[in-house]
Amino acid sequence: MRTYLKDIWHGVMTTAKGMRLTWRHFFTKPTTIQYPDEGEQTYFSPYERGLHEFEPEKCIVCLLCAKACPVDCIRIEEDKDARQGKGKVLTVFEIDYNRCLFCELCVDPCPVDCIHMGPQYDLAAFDRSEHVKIDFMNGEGPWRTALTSAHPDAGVRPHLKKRPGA
Amino acid sequence: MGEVGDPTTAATADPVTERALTALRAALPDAVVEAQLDGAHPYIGVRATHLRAVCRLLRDDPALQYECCHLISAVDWPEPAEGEARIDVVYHLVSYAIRPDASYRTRPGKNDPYLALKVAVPRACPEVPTVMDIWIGADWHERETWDLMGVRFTGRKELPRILLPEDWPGHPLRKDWVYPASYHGVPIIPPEGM
Amino acid sequence: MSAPLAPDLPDPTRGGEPGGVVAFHERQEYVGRDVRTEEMVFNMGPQHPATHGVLRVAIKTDGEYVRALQPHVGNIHRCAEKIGESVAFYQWIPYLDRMDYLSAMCNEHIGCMAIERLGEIEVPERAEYIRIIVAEVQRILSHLMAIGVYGLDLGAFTPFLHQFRERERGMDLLDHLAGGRLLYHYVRIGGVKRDVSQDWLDELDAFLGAVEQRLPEYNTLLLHNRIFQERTFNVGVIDRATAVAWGVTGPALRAAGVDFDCRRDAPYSIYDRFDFEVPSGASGLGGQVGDCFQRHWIRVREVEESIKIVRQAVAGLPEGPVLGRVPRGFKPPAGEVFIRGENPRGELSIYMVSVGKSEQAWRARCRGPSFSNIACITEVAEGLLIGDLVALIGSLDIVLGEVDR
Amino acid sequence: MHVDTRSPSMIPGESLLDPELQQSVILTKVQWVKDWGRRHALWPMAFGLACCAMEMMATAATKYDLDRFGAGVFRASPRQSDLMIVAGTLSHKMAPRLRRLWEQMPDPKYVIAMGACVIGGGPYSKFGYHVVQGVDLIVPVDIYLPGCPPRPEALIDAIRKLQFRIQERSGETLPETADETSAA
Repeated sequence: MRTYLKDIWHGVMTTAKGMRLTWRHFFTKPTTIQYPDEGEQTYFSPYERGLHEFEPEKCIVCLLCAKACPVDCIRIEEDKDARQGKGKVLTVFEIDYNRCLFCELCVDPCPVDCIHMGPQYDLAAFDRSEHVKIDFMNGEGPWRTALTSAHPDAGVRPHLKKRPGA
Repeated sequence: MGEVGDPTTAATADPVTERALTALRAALPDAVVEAQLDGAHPYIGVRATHLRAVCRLLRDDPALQYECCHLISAVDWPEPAEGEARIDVVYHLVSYAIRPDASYRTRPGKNDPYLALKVAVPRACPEVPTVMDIWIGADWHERETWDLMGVRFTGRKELPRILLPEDWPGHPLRKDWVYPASYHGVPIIPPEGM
Repeated sequence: MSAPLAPDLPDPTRGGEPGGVVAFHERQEYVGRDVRTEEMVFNMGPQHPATHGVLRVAIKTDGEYVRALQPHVGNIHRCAEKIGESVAFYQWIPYLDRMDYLSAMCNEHIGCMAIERLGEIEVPERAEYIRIIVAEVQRILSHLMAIGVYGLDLGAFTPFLHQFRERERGMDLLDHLAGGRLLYHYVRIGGVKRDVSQDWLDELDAFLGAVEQRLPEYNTLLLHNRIFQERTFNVGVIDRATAVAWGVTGPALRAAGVDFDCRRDAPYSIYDRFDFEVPSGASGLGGQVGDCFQRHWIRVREVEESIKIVRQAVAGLPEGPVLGRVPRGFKPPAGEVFIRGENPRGELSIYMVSVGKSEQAWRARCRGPSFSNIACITEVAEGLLIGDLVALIGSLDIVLGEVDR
Repeated sequence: MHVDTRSPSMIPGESLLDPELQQSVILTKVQWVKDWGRRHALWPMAFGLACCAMEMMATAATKYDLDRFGAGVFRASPRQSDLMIVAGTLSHKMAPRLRRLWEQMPDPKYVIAMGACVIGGGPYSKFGYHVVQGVDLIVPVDIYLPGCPPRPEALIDAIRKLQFRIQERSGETLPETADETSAA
């Protein structure tokens, strides 16, 4: 009987202790960020591995990025340069996000630094071919906005310190 | 490949493997086929027929006490440089009771006191006696080796597949395995050139 | 540093059952009575919240008691070994991340070490230190997840939400270095991808301080919680002989009383330069050595030790480059290598064979720690209550991604 | 395996009614209310398979709190849920179970394919013999979400797009903000 009552007492006490801890958090600043609303931004790395950014005018069609890809998701088609008679010109540069594993291996070997990875992440699509296969040469895909919003590389990262909820 | 007793390799020989080899040579003279004591991966080559005796000795010898079978893997050699096509079954054993002394541990690159056994079996008929009753942990490793590489472990009650479904065609880690076109109507896209 | 745990813990008062695991027909209250139940076989999983992924466990039950059990794995077999043979060495590193997705950095670290030893590549000193830092931060994150999810398994939702606060912070840290939140691909052959800045190190220090400060909070919610203790004391005992014979590694092995940690006893990388303790199962905590409680306690202790290691590594961080020279089209000479290292869940071993003059490995074999850890429940779970089975599987902290690879 | 690739969400639910009657003012309003309810009470099924499941948990946890969108009640049972977030790699061994669990879900049901593995094989599309090259070979998919793994923000974005999709047939279209908010 004594043990029984002691057990009850222990159970109540530990629960109370835990609940005290829980209730203390009722009065602290919430950790949750209001993500899609304006004003509060989530934390992004300056090296964020999101959707690729590609600068077609820089590309020299060396195919090194396509070779480095472990899943062959980069499709490049080239043509003879008609104006100069020699050299190659890029006609299709397509990344298949059905396969891409966002490993950044295509970025490293590029000799002219024309492909890098940007902070664009919201690729959700209703159709498998809509956003999921992106031809970087045509159209106004989401990668365009990513390109135009100049993204600072390393260096000053003031937002690392003041993060909501930290 | 450094043969035992070779004066040139004796200085860099791996003491853990050497100690086990000495014990094996003394107790089971014809079990050891070959031995490599230096290099990045020292091992002892063992005859498949003697494997169980070797393993039992390694486990029960109070100076060795390899009480854990850490890993069983198999390497497929369809066209080896010498000899006929074979599959190497590699056992990595670990002892928690007997630890190597400090001098061994400080040597760079050789600080891991594991013992590797290698059993070469013909590729046409890869059969190795089971060690499941010596180390119960070998059970799943043997099932996986059968599943992916097709090495049959004899002496077990049953040897079901572990990772792949029971009706999967072939053993995928064999070098000559071809990708099937589909499995139960769901297509498998094979890589180009396969 | 939080106060030592042992004095706070109340004595175990679990009725008259010393072992906890008593088979149904041997239980005192049923001996001599005619209690008949029918045996039933059913499946837990592969889609079940308590199996931590897609593990299917076929259980033969007798009432509420588990008579026999067989885990079935392979539901996310992702062909990591075949891919390792098919792609170039450097392309395999991102796949190592995906094997044990909760400890991606540790996987990369050990995988890169194996390839480096195969190709005899030197790693710069600074890169070695950074590797230790990120691997230990990853261990903290993984253990935090394990602590929180174990609470979830046992019915306590709060610790899960609390630990995610620190975990998100740590993930942001690694995200900042690597650009990914969960899978990093940060450790490369010959070093690491990027250097760390002073800002980052400051933020790291703040993170470690926060974890240290919050650990007692988690302990209030779980370790010192009477209900949690009742659920875990003397439940699912893996003793030394069982653990060793089944090849159990990591916290589960240490909880069983084997004082072995690869970082200390078979030091790889530069772990021999740091001073840290290896917690192993002790009998003074209540419960018994090798039970679920001890495994949980060891994870909490390991978080504390990891914080120590990170602090030492940050203090000793030398200057210099972070990425050594690796030739393009790297082709290591013919040879074999076997490396094992301590992951948060146990020992990850990689055995690689290269034939030389080839960009691909001839054979790339991995052994995830969870593979052996989960195998042993066949023996351990016999005689447990079904509710305790959940506690047992949760305390082993398996990740099915590396069981099936 | 032949599957109907049209999701039930795209098939008009009240086909028993007279088409003319369906256009009446009252029924349209009722339909709107029903869709509004559906949209804000998505109960996802915790179908975590691999890495992406961790990000799914992160989305449901403290920082991102999926409950703000009415989609945070993760259910373990398919019979209580109407949204299946397939997070992680789908293998051939698991595929029949996925199909079966999907069939157990009550209509209307929605599927989000989260992560590269699920939408098209992803990293395992080239050499992975045991990985299904896209979950849409097994069940119909409403939203494809690339990323390896996608960030929690991306999953929230996908759920919001799905919510607008549900409301769409009541005359509400996908607002511009859904695209704009995420341009970081």
